[in-house]
Amino acid sequence: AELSIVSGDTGNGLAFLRSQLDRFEAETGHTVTVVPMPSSTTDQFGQYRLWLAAGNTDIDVYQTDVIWAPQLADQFLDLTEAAKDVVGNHFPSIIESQTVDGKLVALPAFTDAPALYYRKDLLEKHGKSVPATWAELETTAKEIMDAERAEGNSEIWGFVFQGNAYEGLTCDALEWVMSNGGGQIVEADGTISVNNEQAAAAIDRAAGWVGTIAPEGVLAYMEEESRGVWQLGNAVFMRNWPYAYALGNGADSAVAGKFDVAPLPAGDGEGARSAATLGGWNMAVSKYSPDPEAAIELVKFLASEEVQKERAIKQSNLPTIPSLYEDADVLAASPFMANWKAIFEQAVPRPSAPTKTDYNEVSSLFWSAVHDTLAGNGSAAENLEVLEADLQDLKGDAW
Amino acid sequence: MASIELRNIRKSFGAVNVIKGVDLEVRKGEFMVFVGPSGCGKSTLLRLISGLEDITSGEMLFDGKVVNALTPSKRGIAMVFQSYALYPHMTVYENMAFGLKLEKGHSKDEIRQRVEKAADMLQIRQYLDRLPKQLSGGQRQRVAIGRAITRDPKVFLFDEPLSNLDAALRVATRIEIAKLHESMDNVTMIYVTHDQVEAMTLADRICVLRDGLVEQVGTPMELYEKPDSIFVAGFIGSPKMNFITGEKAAAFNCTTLGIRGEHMLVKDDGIWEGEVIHTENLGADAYVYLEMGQEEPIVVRLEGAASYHSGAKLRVSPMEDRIHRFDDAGKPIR
Amino acid sequence: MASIELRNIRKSFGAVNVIKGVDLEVRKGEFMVFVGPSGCGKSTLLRLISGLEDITSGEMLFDGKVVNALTPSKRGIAMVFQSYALYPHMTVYENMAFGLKLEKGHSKDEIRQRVEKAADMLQIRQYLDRLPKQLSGGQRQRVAIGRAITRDPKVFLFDEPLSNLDAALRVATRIEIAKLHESMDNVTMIYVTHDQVEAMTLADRICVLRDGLVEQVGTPMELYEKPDSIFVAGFIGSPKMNFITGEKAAAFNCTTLGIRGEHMLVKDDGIWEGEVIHTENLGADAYVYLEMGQEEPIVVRLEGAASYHSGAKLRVSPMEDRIHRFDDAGKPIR
Amino acid sequence: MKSELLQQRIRAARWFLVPMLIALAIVAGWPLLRSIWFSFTDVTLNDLYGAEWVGFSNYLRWQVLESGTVRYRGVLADPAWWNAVWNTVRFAFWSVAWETVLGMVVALVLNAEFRGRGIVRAAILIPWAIPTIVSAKMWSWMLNDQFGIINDLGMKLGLLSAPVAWTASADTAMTAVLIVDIWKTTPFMALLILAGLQMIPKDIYEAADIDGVHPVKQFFRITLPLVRPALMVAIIFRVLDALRIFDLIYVLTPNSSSTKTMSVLAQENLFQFNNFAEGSTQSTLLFLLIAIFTILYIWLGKVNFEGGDR
Amino acid sequence: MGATFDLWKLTKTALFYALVVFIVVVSVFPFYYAILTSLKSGTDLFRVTYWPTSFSLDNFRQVFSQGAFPRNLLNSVFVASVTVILALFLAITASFALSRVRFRGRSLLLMTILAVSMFPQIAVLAGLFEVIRFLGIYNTPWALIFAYTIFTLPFTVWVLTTFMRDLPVEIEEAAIVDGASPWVIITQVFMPLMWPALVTTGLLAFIAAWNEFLFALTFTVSNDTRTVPVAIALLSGGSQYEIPWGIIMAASVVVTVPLVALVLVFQRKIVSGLTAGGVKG
Ligand SMILES: Nc1ncnc2c1ncn2[C@@H]1O[C@H](COP(=O)(O)OP(=O)(O)OP(=O)(O)O)[C@@H](O)[C@H]1O
Ligand SMILES: Nc1ncnc2c1ncn2[C@@H]1O[C@H](COP(=O)(O)OP(=O)(O)OP(=O)(O)O)[C@@H](O)[C@H]1O
Ligand SMILES: [Mg+2]
Ligand SMILES: [Mg+2]
Repeated sequence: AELSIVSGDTGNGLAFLRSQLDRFEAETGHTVTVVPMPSSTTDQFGQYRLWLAAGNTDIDVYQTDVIWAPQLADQFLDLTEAAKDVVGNHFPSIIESQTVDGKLVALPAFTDAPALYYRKDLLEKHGKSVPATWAELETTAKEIMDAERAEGNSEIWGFVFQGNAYEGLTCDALEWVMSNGGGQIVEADGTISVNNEQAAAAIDRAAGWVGTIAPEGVLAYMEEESRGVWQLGNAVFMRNWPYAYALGNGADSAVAGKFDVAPLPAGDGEGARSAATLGGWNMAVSKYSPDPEAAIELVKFLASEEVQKERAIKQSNLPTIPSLYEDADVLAASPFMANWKAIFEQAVPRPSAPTKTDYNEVSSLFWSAVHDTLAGNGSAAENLEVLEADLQDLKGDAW
Repeated sequence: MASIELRNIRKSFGAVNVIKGVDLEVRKGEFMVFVGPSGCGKSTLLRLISGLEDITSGEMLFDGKVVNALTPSKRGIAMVFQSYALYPHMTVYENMAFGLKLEKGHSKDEIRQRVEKAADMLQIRQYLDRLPKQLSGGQRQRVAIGRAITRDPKVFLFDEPLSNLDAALRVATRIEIAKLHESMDNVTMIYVTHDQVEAMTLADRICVLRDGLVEQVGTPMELYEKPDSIFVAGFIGSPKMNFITGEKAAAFNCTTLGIRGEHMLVKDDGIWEGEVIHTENLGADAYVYLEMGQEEPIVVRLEGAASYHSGAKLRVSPMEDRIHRFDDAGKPIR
Repeated sequence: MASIELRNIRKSFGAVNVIKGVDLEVRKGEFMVFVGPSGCGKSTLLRLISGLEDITSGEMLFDGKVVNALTPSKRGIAMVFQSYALYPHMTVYENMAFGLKLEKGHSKDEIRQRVEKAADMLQIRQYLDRLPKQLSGGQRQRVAIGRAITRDPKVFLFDEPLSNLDAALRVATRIEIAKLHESMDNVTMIYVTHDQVEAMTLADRICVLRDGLVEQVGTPMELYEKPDSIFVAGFIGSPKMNFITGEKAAAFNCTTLGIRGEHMLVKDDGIWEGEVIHTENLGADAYVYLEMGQEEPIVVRLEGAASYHSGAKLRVSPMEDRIHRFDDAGKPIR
Repeated sequence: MKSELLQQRIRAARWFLVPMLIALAIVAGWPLLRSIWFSFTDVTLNDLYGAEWVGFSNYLRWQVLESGTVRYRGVLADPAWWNAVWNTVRFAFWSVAWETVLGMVVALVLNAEFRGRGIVRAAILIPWAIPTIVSAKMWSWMLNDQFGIINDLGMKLGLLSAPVAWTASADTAMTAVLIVDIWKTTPFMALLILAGLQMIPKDIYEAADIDGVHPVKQFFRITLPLVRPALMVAIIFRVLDALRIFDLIYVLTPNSSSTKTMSVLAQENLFQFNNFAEGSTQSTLLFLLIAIFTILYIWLGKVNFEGGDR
Repeated sequence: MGATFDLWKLTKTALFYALVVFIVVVSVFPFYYAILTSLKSGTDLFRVTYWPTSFSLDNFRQVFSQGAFPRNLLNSVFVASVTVILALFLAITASFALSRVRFRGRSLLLMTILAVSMFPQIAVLAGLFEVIRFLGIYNTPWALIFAYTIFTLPFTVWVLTTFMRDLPVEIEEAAIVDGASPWVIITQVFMPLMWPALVTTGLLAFIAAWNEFLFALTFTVSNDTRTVPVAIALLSGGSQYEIPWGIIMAASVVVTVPLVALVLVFQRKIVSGLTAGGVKG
């Protein structure tokens, strides 16, 4: 059959996908075309929704963000039956995130979780250790920044993260809140938990960074801007996804070989722990696919252990199959992946499952509240209170 | 060649009646000139004849056949516009050949022959490859005429073809048109102008229009010598006929007395006295403008040069046999 | 009131010399007309005088003072343009008052008085509240003149003010201007035209320009009767002077013989024979065009109506004392 | 009685108009009606065809709580919507105002004669020729606080004391958007004004010179009134465009509440959130707003689309 | 004619040219900066420079090797050209009817056409999508050509209508007398007279179609049918979050240069076209 798969993956990722598809074509005799999409997940989501709503038959397989499953669930085929022999191999939490009302919407292709990037050289120089809590990070960052500035490195900052008002801020803030024992905005059972003191404290703390250890501009930063600052050697710490690891060690990077990664810091207070937002991508089959069987075959292939292993080796993508983190080939190719297992185990999902089709709006309300706080428009407590009311409105009787 | 008959033709634009019932016959091969003040409906009447405008009521006949519904091209007419209306992007040749090319059934050779014949007639052969913008005003107007000739029309319509030209060119082109008429003497021509010199010099017959109605139709000399109304009298002839009212007119048993400048004599025993307010010397003759207590100054035309100072008193008399007398209604008393 | 003196004035646009050294004196209160064929530099010369165009070399004096560097408004001039150049968004009143309002030191009342005086003079008082687009061509031109009058200038410049008007209006407005000059007799006026009738009727003196140089300066009658060259002879007078060359001219001991249509007599023993090619009856007089083997047809002007058929033979003679004889160089033989 | 000529012309006119009208009806009319219809239903993107009629409740509905207080819901009661309306209007006003002024300056410059005018004219059109998506990205890069050249330049020239995070902070986000929009569309405005300037007859200025009118006065008393008709049309086309502004803001500051315009909000509801019906409602309201503006403008400004108001 | 006079004139000229230079710099600088950026690579991108420091055509090479950029360029040229031709064809005939034939409801029709162009693009997306799928032209260049008429057509109709209104009646009447049908009048008499207007509106429509992104993204789903703005959005770095500034700038330069060239070639016409009636208000 002729299949087409739409993917927002980029550059090397697309090339890799193509190589795997070639293999798939050779093995099965199907042909698969890739429809690339802009890398902005917002753009992708809007398009996919429209296409699916209109019953677009031109696309069989969608590569979906981890948070989309509940929102697009109606338009995807249930893979439970087809994948019952392989689901057990994957992290249960990930499978769970892709299961909506008992329907397995997508199979995971790889996962993603952020880490704390730190400058080994600077920590050593100033005799600091890797911070385990946000408070430590704050003081360490401040001290090193001040010291470096005093030495004439006027452009250095303590910490960069993603402060722009977009999905990335939801991830960052979820980490702050969760690590501070503030819950995950909307709990698995659908209760709105975000308006609590610990959450407010976590966000207020982050607001205190802006203009002190983080540049004002962080309010407009997405991943790339943070990486830019970091890679020029102008930041002591950075919160970012694994992709920055390889790039940071690139030939033209000012920080090549001078940094390492650690799990994100924990907060303080009750239930504090390190928390990393769960990212990652999955493969789903469109309800309107003219040839669902072949499409399911393709999805299973792309989620298979074999392909995930290749992916881990060639693409440094985190596998969703636990055993691969111990695989010698994988570790040989990407030794840092060993670090990430720990990070991954701290991973928390965004509340996409409980909020179902409203997730995007929930997330938008959340990041707006956080962004307002970071920008100094009201305290966290005030903004969270409003947020809670808004979420309650949105929820109505039930999500 | 065609005779044209208009039977109670009316035309209104919306609620405005512009042509209010015109009956007119234009004979085969005749040169008919429409004159009249601006806005009297000359152009409209011409356009009704051409078919560019719909007739509201009445009948239009070409050679006895009703043509009310025919398109311009089917009426066998050609038209020359005030603004030339040449196709600016076509050469003179193309301009002239355009109509023929659109009529099916003319070979290339035939078209070329006809265009060249017309071009020779108007002495524009050497400009055939130029664009209109590379021509002077007079040449352009000749091309416009040539374009009309090429189509070999039965009826030729002109709407103020000369009014965009300067004085010298106007005279020259006027003569061209007269010659053209003579050389194509079985083509009917209708010519609109508000310049009475053109009307006088070109027309076989003149049709004076006023406010959508025909005021008088006749040969130039008929109109000049026997105008049917004050209106026509004032319209034909240059300088304009002098009109004298009041006592001076009453002395001649009329309400208004009309006398042309060329029919006034300056004599010491002139019956009227006037004060010179302005003198114009044109070389061959001179116009003297006199203040005589009338609405407008009275013009006297003199041979040769005149050298009256403004303010000088002058006595003049009308030539008795050249007087026009009009009654209250503006109609001539004969 | 100002006298104007031009001393060896030259003007070039880039590499093109347009005015090639003009010396001229315009006297105080004089009405000077510039005539000449299109492109000869009339407008340019006028614009040099106005100050709208920079002088390339030479000196321009107003009342004996060099004004080369003065801006137009400081020269005390007013100008009337061919295209009227009225401010389309201002009423007639505002158009006329605009210049005064900008000159500091005129009270509102004073401005109103001056505008109204000018408006009365030109009989446009009832239009003061209209916009230019609501006026006819002739009215617009009068407004343009009124605007100039209001500024109470020492020098009045006109650039073909009448050429956008139709024939009848041209005559009427021409007379207005003449009257204006008479009533403002200490204002110097310079008037550009290529219409020789205007030149003849308006000018105190005419300056004939040709190709950037002065060809002749003189009163209309001087130019009409004693042209300094064939060029001037052909330019002044209407209808155009007839030029006869070849044997017929040789018989009069000249290369070219000039004789005006009004100075030709039709007699049975006329010395020249010609074939009538066209006759124009204008009512008061008639033009007969004769083919006489010359480049152009020869015009004979006759009193009253003429009724020659085309093709008829006619014998004519020039009036001996009205002959103009020119040599090889086009200069008169006297 | 209609003549053959008239009939022929009317027949031709019909044939000439029909294809265009069909094309427009399909490509614009249908989707437009559909959007308006959607705004009266409870449609969601997951179920485009099972929508049910809900009347005006997407626009405004209310609920009487047990306590007796009335709660208003719907787009018209949504502060986010009114915020977007405010942003849109603010944006449209400032961008068009600046573009008009700057466009006028540029047009005046281009209307003067000087050497190299052709090149300058082309150079000025460059911003307008660059795809919006590209220029928005370009500017977001240039406006970046750390590696953006604008901050660098500002600091070097001493205009800024510290780098400004243009697109990030609520105070400057709108300014940033305005800067980019003005940069991008001023050329277009200038072009339209230039066209108007070139229609003013030159001799009027000469008359003004002779009247002794100072150039500055000439501008205000002559140029401005005369270029008004062209300006009016240019302004209306620009305002219509500005009221719909989408892509620039979507790329530059998609989520900042201080720049979120009606179109951006509608897009969010239509395709990001599960609020297709509200999104349609917002689009419809935007359409209404634009239509009302146009009618008012044409009416109050006496813009004569049929033939010019000179 | 004193020296002060000249000095004042000189200052004025100097100020004028300063203004010209300023305007040009502001207009061109971002584009210049884009070119500058497109010549950089790696971490260099994050460093501010005003002059070219390194010169590498790598980014340009990448643009042409990634995806199907040359193909996309061709698509864009095709889509934009056909859109323009189609819009001009429909508009020129329609504007003849709108400007030259008297019939009732003419100005209402014109207002309606303007109204059509008032609806936000984003709002018609869903409906348009349905129509396009219904017509079976989804994922073909025709989908875009069809969709683009929504903004090119009203605009071209408006401009051409105002322009055609200004063409002298006499020329048309001369053609009628010559026996020309409306179609002949349009094609053989009016079109040649309207080159400036056609060029101007054509160019404006061309740029609009060339630059359009949203429809292009929605209505095409393969690399072989996509247009350049989408292709630029699709240009990507090694991984998801990495934005390849250098390549994007290179692509932008590649996309913009033809337009700039087009504008340069036609700039004289653009202005005269509008002058000749395009915006006679
Ligand atoms: N299309 C039209 N709609 C309405 N009124 C018109 C139209 N065409 C002409 N008229 C009116 O009809 C009258 C006669 O116009 P027409 O053009 O025939 O006059 P005219 O005698 O040719 O005048 P002119 O000497 O100024 O050319 C005028 O009052 C004019 O306003
Ligand atoms: N700004 C200019 N640049 C270059 N050449 C010019 C300019 N103005 C006028 N000329 C040239 O100078 C010559 C004289 O022009 P001018 O306008 O003075 O003629 P004119 O006698 O007024 O003619 P017309 O009777 O046609 O108005 C012409 O050949 C014209 O082409
Ligand atoms: Mg007329
Ligand atoms: Mg001139």
